[in-house]
Amino acid sequence: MRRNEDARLLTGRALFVDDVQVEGMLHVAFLRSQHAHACLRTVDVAAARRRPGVVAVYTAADLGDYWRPGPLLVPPPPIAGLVFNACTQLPLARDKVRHVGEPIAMVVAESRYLAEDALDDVMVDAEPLAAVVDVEAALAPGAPLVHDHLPSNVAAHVVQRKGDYGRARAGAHATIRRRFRYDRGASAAIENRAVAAQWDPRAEELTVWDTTQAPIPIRNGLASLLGLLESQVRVIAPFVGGGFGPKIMMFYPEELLVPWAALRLGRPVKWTEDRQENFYATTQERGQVHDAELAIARDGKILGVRDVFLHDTGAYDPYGLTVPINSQCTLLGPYDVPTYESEFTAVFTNKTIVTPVRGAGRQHGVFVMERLLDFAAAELGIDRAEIRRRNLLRPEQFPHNHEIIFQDSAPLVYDSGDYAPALDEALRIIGYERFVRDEQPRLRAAGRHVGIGVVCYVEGTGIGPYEGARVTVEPSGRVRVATGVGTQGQGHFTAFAQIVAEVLGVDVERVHVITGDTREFHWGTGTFASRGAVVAGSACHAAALAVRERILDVASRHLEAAKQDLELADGHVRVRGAPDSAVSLGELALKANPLRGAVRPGTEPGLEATAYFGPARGSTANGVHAAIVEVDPETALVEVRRYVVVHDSGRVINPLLVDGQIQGGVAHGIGNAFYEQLVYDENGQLLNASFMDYLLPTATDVPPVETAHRETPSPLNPLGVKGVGEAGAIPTGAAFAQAVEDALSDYGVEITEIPLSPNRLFELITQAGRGGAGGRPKR
Amino acid sequence: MKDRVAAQMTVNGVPCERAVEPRLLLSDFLRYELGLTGTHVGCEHGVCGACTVLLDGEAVRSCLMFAIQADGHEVTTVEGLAPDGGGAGSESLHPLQAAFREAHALQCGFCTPGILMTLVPFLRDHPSPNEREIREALSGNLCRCTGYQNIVAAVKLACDAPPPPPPSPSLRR
Amino acid sequence: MIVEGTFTFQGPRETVWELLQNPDVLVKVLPGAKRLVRAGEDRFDGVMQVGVGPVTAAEFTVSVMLKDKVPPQYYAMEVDSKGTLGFTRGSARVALEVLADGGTLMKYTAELQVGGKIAGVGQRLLDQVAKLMTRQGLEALNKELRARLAGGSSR
Amino acid sequence: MKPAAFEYHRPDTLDEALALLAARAGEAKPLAGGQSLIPAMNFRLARPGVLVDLNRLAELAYVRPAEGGLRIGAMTRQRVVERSSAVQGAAPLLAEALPFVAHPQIRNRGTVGGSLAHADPAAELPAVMVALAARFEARSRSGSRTIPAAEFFTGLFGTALAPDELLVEIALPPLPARSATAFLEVARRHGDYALVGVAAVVTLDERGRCREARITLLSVGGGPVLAAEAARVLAGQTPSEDVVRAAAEAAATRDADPPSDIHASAGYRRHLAAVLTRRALVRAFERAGHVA
Repeated sequence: MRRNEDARLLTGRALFVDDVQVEGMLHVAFLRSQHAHACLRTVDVAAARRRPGVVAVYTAADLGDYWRPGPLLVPPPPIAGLVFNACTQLPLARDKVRHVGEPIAMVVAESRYLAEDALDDVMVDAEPLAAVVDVEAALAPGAPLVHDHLPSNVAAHVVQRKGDYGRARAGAHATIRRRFRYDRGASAAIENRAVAAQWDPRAEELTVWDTTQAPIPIRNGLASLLGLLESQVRVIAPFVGGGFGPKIMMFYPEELLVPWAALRLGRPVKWTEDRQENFYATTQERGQVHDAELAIARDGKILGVRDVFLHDTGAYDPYGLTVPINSQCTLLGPYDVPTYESEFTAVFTNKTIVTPVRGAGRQHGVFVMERLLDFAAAELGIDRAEIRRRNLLRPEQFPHNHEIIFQDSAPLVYDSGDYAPALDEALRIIGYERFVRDEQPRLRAAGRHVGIGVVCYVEGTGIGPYEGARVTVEPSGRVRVATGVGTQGQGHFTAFAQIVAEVLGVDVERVHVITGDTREFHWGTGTFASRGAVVAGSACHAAALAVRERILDVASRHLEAAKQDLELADGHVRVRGAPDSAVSLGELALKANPLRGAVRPGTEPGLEATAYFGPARGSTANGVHAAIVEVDPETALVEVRRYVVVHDSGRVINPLLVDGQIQGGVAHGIGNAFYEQLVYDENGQLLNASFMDYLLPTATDVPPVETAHRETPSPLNPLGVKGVGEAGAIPTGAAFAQAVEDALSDYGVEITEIPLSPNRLFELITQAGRGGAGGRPKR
Repeated sequence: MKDRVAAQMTVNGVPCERAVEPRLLLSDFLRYELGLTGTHVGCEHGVCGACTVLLDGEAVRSCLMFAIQADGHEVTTVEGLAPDGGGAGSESLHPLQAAFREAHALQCGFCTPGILMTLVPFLRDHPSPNEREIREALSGNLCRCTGYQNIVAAVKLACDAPPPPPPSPSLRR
Repeated sequence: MIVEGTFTFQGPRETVWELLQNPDVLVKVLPGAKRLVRAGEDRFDGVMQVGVGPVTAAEFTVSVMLKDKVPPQYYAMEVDSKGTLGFTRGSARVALEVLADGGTLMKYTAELQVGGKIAGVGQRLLDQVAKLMTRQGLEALNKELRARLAGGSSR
Repeated sequence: MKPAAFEYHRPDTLDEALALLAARAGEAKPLAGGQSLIPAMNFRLARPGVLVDLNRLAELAYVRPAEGGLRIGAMTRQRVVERSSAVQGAAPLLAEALPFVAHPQIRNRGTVGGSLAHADPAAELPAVMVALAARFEARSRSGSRTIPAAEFFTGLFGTALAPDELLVEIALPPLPARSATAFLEVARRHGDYALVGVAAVVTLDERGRCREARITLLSVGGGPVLAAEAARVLAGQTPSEDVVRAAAEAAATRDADPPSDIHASAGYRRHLAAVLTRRALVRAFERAGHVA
């Protein structure tokens, strides 16, 4: 199955936002804060304004009424006792800067080169303040405050409970207690963000090209802020070079300011983020510290979990509690956990804003649970795979209600699943038994340090509220599908085409999908939370079914045959058993749109239908990752020898696309586990704001991923599908930690943190070995 | 000499001449002066590889060269790979492009042009590479979507395919 | 970042002290210093141009405040600098001890914050640059000291 | 990330280039392959007022066998050197180290002389040149001089070149008989700056004892570090496991003074220096025909 979009991408014809060039276009550069935390005294832009080639320079003061904090994008779910302090980001800093890279002034010039020249002319007088960096220190009495109007740096506090953990603990054979850390990472899409805007005074229409995952909410928001009709604003998310979360409807300062400047100046304006800006200004994820405890029975059955964690939300919290609630809910994994007590505090710090990045906090929960099970297995003398098997939910336990609230404000209920066979299949593919029994002892005897890791996970996917699609059969017989979600490489052009092609009996290549242009379709939310195929795919399916009905109506009259006797195939409708009766969909489309004569009252023209789909709640995918690694204890370098993923995302529309999502996710996960860490110093300065020092895994760092699929359909949508966009990235850290720990078992290294750089692993080996450079094996 | 300087070069087989400011990066020149926006820019410090083009047939980072330095040279961009610039059908793709499409070696497609331009001279010099060599050849190009696996598969597929005819003058050696 | 160390000057403590308080001397010995003027009793303002490796001609405005002076044996200072490439803020403690051979032992500890572009893309080199500039400055000062003792300035 | 404006010159001959450097000494920055300079300019960390582009100096691009060794023009692309059979034959250490220098796209453009004159403490080529006892020819309008590699590197990004001087040629002497070399490094990813790297040249005497060892380490100091203490441990010794281990310890603890950064603490670097020195020596001695 070839992708419909590939020819354009492979030949350089695909349009990305930065490719938009319009006569007279102006270019923007932002002056950004060098300080993590400072009072802004004065911002003097007079010299910058005088520089030749500079058209305008704006500060907060120049924005007038347009200056206002951004919207709260995701209000917190209805959880009893929840505390949430909303502090959303500002278009340009006014009195205070709260993280390095926060925009202070906007320079508009004839070229980006000139705009950057003018940044040097802007004089900022800032009084540095002590920075809030560490989440624990942030909560200490007397800590400096990120937001002065709040009594502390607490952004939110949430407690969720299931059953009585205290009682479960009292009856436990053992309790396993550890502190876990999972540090920050960048989404690092290879395409940086970009926004271009053009006001057409004749049509009175504003066109905005935006690297967003959610063009419709951006259109609606911009129209409202700029005082325009929604129909006067057209937002286009053309080809987008990777999203991974931060390109969601953030209403980033740049997203608000570029259209504003285009209107104000009456000239097209473009800003393209450079890589350095991306490290400061695009949202980030992954800073949590968990204190977790597992109560376990002698036979390895989980009795309960208690977890108290701190979540670093950065300087503002426009995205609400999605990330920590994902961590909280995903921790339970595929397991039968009778009691659960989870408490988190989200903390403001002087760092870049935290919002979902591929996995969106789920990996933190999985890491905590999987590591606790590993330590429990060791303590109880139970095999690591076996302790998991004993705790997996059984098929008859679905739908399974975990009795807590998920990020979509609905109760956390798993729709369907069949977990044990996935574990067995992963063990079989990686050869777990043979490895543990024969291979590992043999290699160890030869002085090699190899280890295996096997971890399970679930992924809440495909949440609401809804998406829509319009399907149209054109007179050419080709089919147009328009939907509102943006696409960032997932293959929606092909997956949606497949869904529609199957219903209408046409060739996939005859189905033309349009996404991400609000002029084509303007109801919907966006691409996030592994929901594109589930929610928009289901809407495409529903619209295609409605069009099919119309096709059958028109064909039935035309062919004078009963609808039930008709069949759709190869772009034609024919009477079953009468091949000569075939009439093409194109002909029927013409008949459905007569230009003369009368139609029956109530007839709608054309072969077209629009439909919407909104799931009652998210569907829960699941899977197992297994890895074999080899560690060189002398250099602390780790090589991944094999990586197996068994994934169940319900019905698979296109295995090629699903495998692609998983392979990319695993690469992202390996990055998080071993290479990628945003390193902030104690003053809130990011120390690796470039691809020289922020290390994305390359082709030599990522192993081939062996994948297998299981298909337990979701009852929550007609296609039976579940999402897959984040699955590869979620359990990777946990699998990696277990495998490395296993490889170094004779050193007694315990891994409770991710990412794990060679430098850190060297420290752990040295500490475990106690003395001797690089440590020495215990046995 | 801060003013514009004349630069004459052949891009995708077509001679062109422009007056450029010396500081104009080759990547920006190709994208904004010539409108060849298939060459993408991902980091502008030579790490991501998205901007890779051929200079006299060899892969270079176009963000680490000034346009004026291409004066007198031949530049090939992704637009110059397919025989007719890549029309609608797959028959007009370069064999490597066709293999990428066949093996699902791209997702968002942003890094893809740079990867293609890295691989074209690599395959010229290594007509039947092994997996290790392919991965090392790719290690100067970042891809966030694919995990590289299908890119490696596409290279293997392209090696099995019949050798490409010289698609543009600048690819001939 | 912490920069600490010791340095031995070939000259008496009083002279070392005097040189360390003299902006006209400091402007000569501090790497990249272009200007340094006394802006108050214990305050110097100036401009430095730092060039190490790929970083060429990064200009910083600098202000230095001397504190807790105990002539000729101890002082502390606060140093602030800023420029388009970033900023540094730091405090240093400097102690001078008389050595038996007539020389002077300096013990210094500086705590330095670095921000902006130099922190974001220069981390690999910060440690080494700080050490290098400290050493260059102290060696130049020692040279100046010996020149003075020999009866003239080094120029 | 766009470079600041500069005045641009592209001389066609070396003489023209030297004249420009002389006329604008202190102001003009030579531009060789630009694979370190241009990123720094894009970040605006580097803002040279005047660039003298050396890329038209075809006269400085060559690899020539000479006196049993090699002469390499400073503007020879790294990729050309890497692929040169003359280099593989006469300077296998250089051929072994070059694939560690970034990526092919960078080496297609990057030059040998540019990398040496840039003198990054984490760069491979300076360490290799010091280990091979290369001799550099520097030229200015007022003449030319030869600088031994070990004296060329003067500390963090520092070289012995005067502002009006250009590095024009690198001469590699032939390896003495019964010599062998090895290059090893540890980097976070393929092509990254090494956390630590080691270049080793060992020469045995007729009785299989170590006559001379030139070991240089990179990324453990301000420039390439010639491990003199390690060499002393090896001198005159039969290269046993214990001797090699002792030499590696000496290199790590007495020769190296490694810095800390976010990727590797000084302690980790020191440890790696010992491990890599040991491994490089073992490999070099094996190649020299010595079986421990």
